[in-house]
Amino acid sequence: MSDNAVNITVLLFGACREAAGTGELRCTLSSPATAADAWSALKQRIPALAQFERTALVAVNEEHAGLAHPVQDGDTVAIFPPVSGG
Amino acid sequence: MSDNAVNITVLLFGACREAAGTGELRCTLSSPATAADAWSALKQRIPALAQFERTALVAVNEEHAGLAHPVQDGDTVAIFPPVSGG
Amino acid sequence: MSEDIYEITREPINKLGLEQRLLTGGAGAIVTFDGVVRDNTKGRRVVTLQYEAYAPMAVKEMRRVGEEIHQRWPEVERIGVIHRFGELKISESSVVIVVTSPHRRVAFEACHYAIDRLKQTVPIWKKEIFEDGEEWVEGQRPS
Amino acid sequence: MSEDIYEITREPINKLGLEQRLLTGGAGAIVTFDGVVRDNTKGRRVVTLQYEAYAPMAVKEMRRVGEEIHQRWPEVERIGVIHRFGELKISESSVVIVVTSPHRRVAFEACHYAIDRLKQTVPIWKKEIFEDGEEWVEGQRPS
Repeated sequence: MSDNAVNITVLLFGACREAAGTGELRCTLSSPATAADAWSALKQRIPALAQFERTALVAVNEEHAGLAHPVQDGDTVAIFPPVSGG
Repeated sequence: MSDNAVNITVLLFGACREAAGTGELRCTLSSPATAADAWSALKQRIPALAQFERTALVAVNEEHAGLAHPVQDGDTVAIFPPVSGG
Repeated sequence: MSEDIYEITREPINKLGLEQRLLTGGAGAIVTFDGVVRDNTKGRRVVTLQYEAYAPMAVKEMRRVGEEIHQRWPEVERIGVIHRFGELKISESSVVIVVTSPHRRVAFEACHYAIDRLKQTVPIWKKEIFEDGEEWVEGQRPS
Repeated sequence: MSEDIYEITREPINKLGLEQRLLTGGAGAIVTFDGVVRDNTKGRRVVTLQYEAYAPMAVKEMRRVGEEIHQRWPEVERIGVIHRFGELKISESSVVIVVTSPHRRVAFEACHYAIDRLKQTVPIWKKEIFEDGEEWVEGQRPS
């Protein structure tokens, strides 16, 4: 594991999880990394997720976050469609 | 019982009942009679009710009614303070 | 709207039972108002509340409020109102109002309207029993 | 506001229990919103609803909604929110929100606000299972 490796856990929910066929995976990014970088890496690995690029939301460590949000080693990045609970 | 006797039942509730010391009495008015006549007769009989004259409400046969509402033989006239349920 | 429920009772109100009696497959939202006896009025300690009702007229007036609601919010599915009378302890329910509808906004609006109207037109009176005295709660004379 | 309750559960929601856990002597009004599974969506027959939650974040976001409410309506006494996940049948409760306060208006407003906000920010998703297919319910992207 190099000094600038950012190892993250990615969680997927709802239609994103279903399209990906999994709800959780690990991903390694280069430092400094943002939520946008996590998205890019994810799309490359799972092309089926590209359809959600314009609508999906991101959370970093269980907090809603924008694409510019920094992502650090050990972080959990969740990607999901707009919420529809209730 | 003369032809023009209007026999009614008077019901009292809340503070009116308490001031009168009773919740129900009979009253005879002369025809044609209104709710106002029932009130007059009642005040004469129970002076303690006079304090409610400006605030009390009237119902004739279980319907809210104004003082001009006609009262007929066999009717039930209820007199009570503004409601405060809930 | 014959499946609506309007009752006056001396017994504790079965709130969950009322909701279940009103529930239909078309309902997506149930909004319930539960009026409970508060332990104080403007800081003065309340011991119990005594409710008195002109029962047959109260049920008629409750039904009338329900009719107004169905006219004003046709989307409402069911309405249930149960008002208790007699002596009530702190935290006991004096009135429970349940409104069901497919969507939530209408259920909130109609339920709020129901309790506001009930307090204006339904012939029920309450007396607060304090540690050091008692007092009839003054209602508003309709204008 | 440590006595508020925010939970995510796979089990049926104990609505009456939630209300009882929240009840204090200062409460005069309990307003409860109960979201139940409707038997149709725009006329299309629903068989079941599947709810999926990002549980730890959902509880955090529910708590955040509660904090907003206490700030906006300081009179509110207690807030309770329980959201269920997993597979739900028609008329089962997916979410129950309880707000207590001394007087009714605040309880109505805060409870209505709570469910509106929950549907915007709390990470939970639902899929409708119809007789002839299934579909994720589309949420609104926050603007």
